[in-house]
Amino acid sequence: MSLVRDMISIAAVSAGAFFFLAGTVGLLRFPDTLTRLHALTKADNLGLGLVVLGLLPQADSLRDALKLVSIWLLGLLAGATVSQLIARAARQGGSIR
Amino acid sequence: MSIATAFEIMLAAVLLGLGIWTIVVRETFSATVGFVAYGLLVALIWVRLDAADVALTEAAIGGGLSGVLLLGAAARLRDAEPMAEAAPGKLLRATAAALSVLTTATLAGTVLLLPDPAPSLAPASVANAWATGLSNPVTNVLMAFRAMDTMLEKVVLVLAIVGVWSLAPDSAWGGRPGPRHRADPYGVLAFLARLLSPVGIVVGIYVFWTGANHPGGAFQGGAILASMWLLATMAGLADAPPVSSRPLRLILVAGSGLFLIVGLAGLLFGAAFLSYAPALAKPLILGIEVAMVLTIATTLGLLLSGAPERSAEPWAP
Amino acid sequence: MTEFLTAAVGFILAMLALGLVSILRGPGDADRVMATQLIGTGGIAALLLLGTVAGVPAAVDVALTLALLATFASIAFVKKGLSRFEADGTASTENE
Amino acid sequence: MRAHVAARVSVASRAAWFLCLWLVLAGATLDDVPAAATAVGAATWTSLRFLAPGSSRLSPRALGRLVLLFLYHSIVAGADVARRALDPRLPLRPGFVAYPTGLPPGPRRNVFATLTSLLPGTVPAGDQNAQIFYHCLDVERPVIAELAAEEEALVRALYND
Repeated sequence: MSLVRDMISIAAVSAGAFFFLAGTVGLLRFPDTLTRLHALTKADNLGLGLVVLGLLPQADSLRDALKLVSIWLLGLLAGATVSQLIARAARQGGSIR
Repeated sequence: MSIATAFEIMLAAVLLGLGIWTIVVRETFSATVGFVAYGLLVALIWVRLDAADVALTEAAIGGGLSGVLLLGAAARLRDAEPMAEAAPGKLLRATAAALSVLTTATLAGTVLLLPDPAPSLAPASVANAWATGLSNPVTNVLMAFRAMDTMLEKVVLVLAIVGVWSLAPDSAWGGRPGPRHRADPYGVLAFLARLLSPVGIVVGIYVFWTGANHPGGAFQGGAILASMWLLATMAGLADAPPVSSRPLRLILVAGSGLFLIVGLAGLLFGAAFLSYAPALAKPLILGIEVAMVLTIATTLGLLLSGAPERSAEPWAP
Repeated sequence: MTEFLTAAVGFILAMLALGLVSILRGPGDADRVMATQLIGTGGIAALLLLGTVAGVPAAVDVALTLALLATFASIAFVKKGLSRFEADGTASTENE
Repeated sequence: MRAHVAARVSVASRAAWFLCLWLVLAGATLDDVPAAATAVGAATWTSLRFLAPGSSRLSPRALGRLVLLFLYHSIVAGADVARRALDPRLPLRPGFVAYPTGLPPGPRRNVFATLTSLLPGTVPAGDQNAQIFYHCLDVERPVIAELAAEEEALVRALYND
């Protein structure tokens, strides 16, 4: 039982770490501000989501698990908002570098 | 070398590198962004050192308020940069460098010369926790064993707000602080403020309340509440009250005022200034903390808003 | 399990260090602010992992606070930091 | 009269959400009652001040579908961006696409824009009249159709008034 839980944790956290890698690489490699924004918010929020998913089996109680999920939801809201704010600014700023 | 040690060395190296870069980089805005990231990493280190209370303070202040303050200041400075082009002289720079090296050397020397084990009052404060009925040792130190420091800290907050307000031009005295924020009511920012502010209020009150027994407390909770107020203000949903408002001024002095009254009562009826009767310790501390969280949230919010610069005319969103 | 999670923290931290390169390099202010956002999210993930590894339950509260305030640097940037791109120097795109 | 009842239901449901949040954060202890009451009261008051109670009805089944669609899209989004970022040839065809939306400006359009900012390769970058401008990583993908599917699911779940 504990083995199954650990396997889920390892798989999900590894996948999350992979998306952090992808997000960072995208931030470094994509050619302009708007494309970099895609890399940041998408891969990054998924990275956090998978890390949270991986920690759920390790949580002591249902309350702790729900707390982790609410942190992910807050992170999603933050990521979605920031991407819109910066995208708006970049589009109207025109030649934002 | 275990994984944990490697991790710690890496964390320290990254932090040190970022710190040096923040000092060396020329552009104010870049340095500020670097400093915000630095704060995030410092919070990680505090958790690693088992100092969750400090980590929480760093997250609450560094994550929200100080980032807004510093980035705003950097934007203002950038507009003024062409005027302040004159670089500091060689002598000034050498003196600053020498002072920094001296401070670092003193700190390093002090840490290295500490006896082993280092002197600590931690066991004493944990052993006496029964006297207050609160189980978070940090809150015990802040509110009971070293209550004097905390009270004076609240006085400093009052002085800080007096300092900021004194920058107001005569014509605006008594008016509302800071610029009037207007945002698209259907914009993303307003949407975020509508959703996030109530959630932040629950989180802020939770962080304050849990401080009695777990990491947290009035300062962290107050900082979160102030951030939510600031968010609503920046989104154009709320506005700062005029500085002439009497309820506002009462709130600003509530924390230090109540602290002082309780302290004097201790002098009159109890053993010493700021001594609590054991039976009343917990309710008294709680009462002071409630007053403090209001004062801290209001003061931090107003400090961020700046000096009064508009008339006190009522404001319609 | 603890070793694995510690290694995961280390990996995410290495990603943060790479993200720092983006703060150093820029080239624009928007890129720097985006890198802070990445470091913020990574920091939240690292805190959650660290809290589980080191058995510090309060790390979750620290992560919660960071998640709640994660947008602030970007908002400050959008509100004030755009003066370089705008003629009047004070307005932001969110302002009317 | 009916609007009055609906508003009361809205107040109660918001208070219930904030109470749930408090219980998740702090747990259920009798000592916490004053703080919990203050927190829920203050949050509900703020929430009602900032966001007037809506008239829409929630459809739980459609909401479940929306959540599943959203999770599926998030995973596809992340995988797609990750693939492009790690591909040595960097296959990007970035550009703007104008999407005609049926949602009125305001919270509903905001919710839609926020949800779709997590779709594969799209970021909303402002709107005008009945159009939302999306920046896309690859303009040759069927972006408009995907957005329309998402909008339909959202309307069914939350806004079927």
